Amino acid sequence: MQRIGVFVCHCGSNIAATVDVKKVAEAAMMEPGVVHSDDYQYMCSEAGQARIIAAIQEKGLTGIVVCACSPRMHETTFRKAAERAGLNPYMVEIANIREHCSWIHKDLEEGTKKAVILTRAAIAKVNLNTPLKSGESRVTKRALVIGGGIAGIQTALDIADAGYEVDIVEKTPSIGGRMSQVDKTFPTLDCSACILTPKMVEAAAHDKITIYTYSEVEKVGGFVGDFTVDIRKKARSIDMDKCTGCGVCQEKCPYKKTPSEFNRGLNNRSAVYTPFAQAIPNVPVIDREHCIKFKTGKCGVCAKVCQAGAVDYEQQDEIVTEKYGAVVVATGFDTIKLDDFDEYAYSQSPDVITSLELERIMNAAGPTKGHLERISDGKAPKNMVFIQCVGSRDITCRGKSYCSKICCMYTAKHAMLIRDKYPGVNVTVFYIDVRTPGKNFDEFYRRAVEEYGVNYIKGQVGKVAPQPDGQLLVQGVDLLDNKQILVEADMVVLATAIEPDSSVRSIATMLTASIDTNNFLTEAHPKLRPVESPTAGVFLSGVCQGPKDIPETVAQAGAAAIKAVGLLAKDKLLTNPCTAKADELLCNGCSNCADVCPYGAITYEEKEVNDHGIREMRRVASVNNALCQGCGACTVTCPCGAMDLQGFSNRQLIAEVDAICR
Amino acid sequence: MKYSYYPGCTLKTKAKDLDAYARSSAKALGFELEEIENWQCCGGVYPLGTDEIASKLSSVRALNEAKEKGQDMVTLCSACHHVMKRVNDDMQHVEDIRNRANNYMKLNEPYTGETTVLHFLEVLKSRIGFDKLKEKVVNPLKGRKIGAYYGCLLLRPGNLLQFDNAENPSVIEDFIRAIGAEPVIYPYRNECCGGYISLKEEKMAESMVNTIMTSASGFGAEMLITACPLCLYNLNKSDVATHLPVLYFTELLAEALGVKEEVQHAE
Amino acid sequence: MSIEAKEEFRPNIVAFCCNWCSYAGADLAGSSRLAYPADVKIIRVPCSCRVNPMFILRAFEKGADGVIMCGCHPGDCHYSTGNYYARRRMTLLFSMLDYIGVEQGRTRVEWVSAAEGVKFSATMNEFVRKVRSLGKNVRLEDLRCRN
Amino acid sequence: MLNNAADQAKRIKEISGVDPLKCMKCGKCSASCPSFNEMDIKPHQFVSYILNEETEALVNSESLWKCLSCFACVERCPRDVKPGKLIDGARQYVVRQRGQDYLKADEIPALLDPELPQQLLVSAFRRYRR
Repeated sequence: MQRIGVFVCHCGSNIAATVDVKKVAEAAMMEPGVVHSDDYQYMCSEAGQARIIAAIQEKGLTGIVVCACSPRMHETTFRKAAERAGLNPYMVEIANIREHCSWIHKDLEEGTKKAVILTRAAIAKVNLNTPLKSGESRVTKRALVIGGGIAGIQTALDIADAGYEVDIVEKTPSIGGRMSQVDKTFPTLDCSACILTPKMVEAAAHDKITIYTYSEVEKVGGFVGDFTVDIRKKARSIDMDKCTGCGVCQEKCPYKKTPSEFNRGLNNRSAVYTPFAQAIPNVPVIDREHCIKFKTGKCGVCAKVCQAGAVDYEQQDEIVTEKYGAVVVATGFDTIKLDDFDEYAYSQSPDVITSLELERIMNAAGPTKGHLERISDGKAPKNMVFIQCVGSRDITCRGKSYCSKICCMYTAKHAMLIRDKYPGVNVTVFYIDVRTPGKNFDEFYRRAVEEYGVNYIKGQVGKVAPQPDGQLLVQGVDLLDNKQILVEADMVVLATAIEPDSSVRSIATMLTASIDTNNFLTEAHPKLRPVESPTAGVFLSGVCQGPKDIPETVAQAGAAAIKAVGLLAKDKLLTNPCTAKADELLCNGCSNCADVCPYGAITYEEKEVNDHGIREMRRVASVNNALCQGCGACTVTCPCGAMDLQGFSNRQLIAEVDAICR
Repeated sequence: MKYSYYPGCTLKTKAKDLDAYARSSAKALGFELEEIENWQCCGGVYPLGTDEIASKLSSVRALNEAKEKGQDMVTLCSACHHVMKRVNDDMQHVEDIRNRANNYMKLNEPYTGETTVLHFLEVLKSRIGFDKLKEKVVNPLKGRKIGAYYGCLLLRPGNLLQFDNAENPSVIEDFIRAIGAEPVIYPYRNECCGGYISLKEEKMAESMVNTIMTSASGFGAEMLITACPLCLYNLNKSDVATHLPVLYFTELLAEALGVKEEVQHAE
Repeated sequence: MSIEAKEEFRPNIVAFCCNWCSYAGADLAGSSRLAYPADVKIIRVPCSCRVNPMFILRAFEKGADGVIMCGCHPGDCHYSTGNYYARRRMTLLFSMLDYIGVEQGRTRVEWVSAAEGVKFSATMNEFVRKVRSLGKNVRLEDLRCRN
Repeated sequence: MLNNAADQAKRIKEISGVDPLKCMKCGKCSASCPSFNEMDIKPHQFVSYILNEETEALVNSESLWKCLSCFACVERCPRDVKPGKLIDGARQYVVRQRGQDYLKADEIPALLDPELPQQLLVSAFRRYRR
């Protein structure tokens, strides 16, 4: 018979306001096995834990129930307290009477009634708990960073500087990411490439960092401390060791009609290409989809002109398998497709562009060599209209419900830069709200208005109508003047909503990291664990977790790195002891459990069993505790009830059901 | 292939052409429009009020008739298309409207939006196919520069009607290409013509129509085509209409298919 | 006869929530103060695939009026494939229950992610409303359990 | 007619099925509206009139009769508020009262012209009259 203690937390007034904690404690005393109950202001405090420890020792408790907040918050706290009192930590159960009770119910009587039921269920469960012991697993001292933008580069540098090996996997031919496409950065107007390139070079030169460009993560196995990852190195068709990066192949390539991804399709590139001048590695890639040699078999110009003999049309994709202790996701973002927003005429006029396209136009290495000109006819614009919140803060199926966060600032930046370099250009910005929380951000925006005379209009645009002469007629509203207005523009720039890169979904699935409805990766806790995924060993860096600007991304990248380093620094990890366990006497050797196990943790062995005095050899299931993650799929699949999950056993869960339905 | 056909009030009176050209073209393309018996007017505008039931019943009756025949329903008039699709959507998704309409109708089997509603243009696009249509054209309208006028009811609300991209439609342009002519794209092709407002606010409708016509003409259109009798009426009242005629798309279809003459003789 | 005078039926509802998504979603509903009726009581399981159909039958036997199971969205399972197994098992179980007279409205599977507090609350409100409209479940109830 | 402005506002919300609290005042509706210049109360203001229960002004507004139901605002509203539905709710509310028809039977003959399509009359009747 268990001797159970029940501890009811007030959580200040968080619980006590809608749950009569004294009554819960009283009701608990009526339950079988309960020999002690107590309530206290803050159970998680030192004093609260001391009460629990004292009660365990004085009353000789064999199991405890803490009625408090979610086990996701303080289960570990109370398990550790129990351990200090000499009780097995897995003899602790939590009744969640805060998140699942007091915070959602307003009526004291109703809240109390439900809290009593939840407590009853936890008591019923702990009555059947058995002491469990964690195993140990090893930690591979190497980290994987998925994505080679500023987030991934910074994370890799920080982990490598702490002394651990890091691999960066980047799907495009070069590291650098979105930041390499940006011309200037707000609010200081630094040249983006000038501050990014040194970091790229540093990462490439670091002896602890290995960079896989033009590569993708293909398969992930294992778990925290011991991930096994397959990386597909796509065939570059250029020998990385031989290539000198002279660029002759790109010059001579006869096919130059592929829209440049780096310049957002504003101009074309050759079929063999490096995305931009400062690319790392400075080794081109042959785009087999567009290369004449690969399409028709005839050509081969690049191989002929290559002095180093680096061109290799026979090169095949290569799979590299590597072990990692920690994985950092830094997959970044893209702008949304604008097909559904064609009231802005994006697909109807080349002079309606996204802000990222404007970055390329403003950049000296861009399609217009940095001259502000219209894509349609190369003329210098006189009037420019910027439209904010294109697809952001839109709860319909067209857009994204969230604020993209960076648009207000980069629009102010663009407006300011244009007015500075081309004072004759009139700049009008249509906005819903100007959001500038950040150091020196609002001052920056006000400078655009006060010093540079950018015309900010509160209101949205309903339609952009291209005129026969190529002008754009912008029909918008000035809400402060309560007038519908028509503005003639030569160029319209759309502050397009950002969304997580499309690759994130498959990567999250491979890592079993959770993802929200907008495809942003979810944090383990929105406030207290913002750079960790709920999946142990997976960390989040940059926009894959939520919209953010460059300084925030760099800060988060560092935070993700230190979390990864914290993991890599450990020699051993304690494993979850809530693993499956087979009853050899009941097992019929059918293999159903092994078939559903996602971890290959179940094997079969011939074993001598003693079935009520009869000794015989049988084929029975055996669970590898180091591999089992405790999902329980096998327990339900087993036709004879031989498989059970420790910590969540059939009897325990049925006891909970019974207690709730009583 | 037989379709249940819902012509609507205007196609029986002022817009007989729209109807007659469509029927003969359908025949030439190998499908038949079987007019729904005893159809009643759809009301011209979709009743937006959440508690409007009676005004939706005539549509439900027609939709149910098509369902009983096991046919898809085809409409030609933009307004009918709009009303039918939206009422059908209500019958599929809005429990309250579905229950009350069915209680009132007392059908043997309740109607729950089973019928597929198609605009004639959708039949051409997805059932016949514009490539196939192109093959059937005997009299391609070479060299003609034609602007599509969609108006509002054919397209909006886009996610519900599922007709085309509401902000950048392409069905009529594809149709124009299929009959051998050259489409002219202009920005106001999905802006409202003024609709019924022209009855009491003539000036207002006039300025809206002029914007559309001037823009189309400026982009080089020599002719506009539409699916809606009301749009046609409003657009034709514009001064620009003297050099930019507005026609029903079915008239050009019949011409391209070589059946225009026979329709005119029959009249 | 007055309908208002009759006391509202309060069903007993068991919700199985997986630890990684739905349980966290329920926590978020709580910390966001998104109310739903106290009739719902949550049992934490590591994964939706841990829910044995037996548990659900047991709940109805012991007098539950509705049972809902929540897991991670398809493709997002913490254990890769657990929710697919759960979905198949529940589809089968629910159609069997329907066959023996436990209405479809009393059972439900819903995918709720850790970020979907709003969805969790809305789902529970809707489910409770549905079960309330169906009234007390008597079909599988073990009469010996009645007080 | 309901006397109380609060009840009127509630009724209009019910008929239209619109939740005015979803509005973030972006002005997309007013930017899109082809009748904007003819309206005394502008599309983006409809929600405020309902929220502030200034229904007297709303039901007497010219805007009720200038809206074309072209659904431009419905299509483009980023918050699913759909001001077009709201103004139609107000219009419905008015025409459902006896004697509140915007189009009187005796003024019709003067408005007719021989080319007028039936569709126009049918639509106008449904919009303007009970």
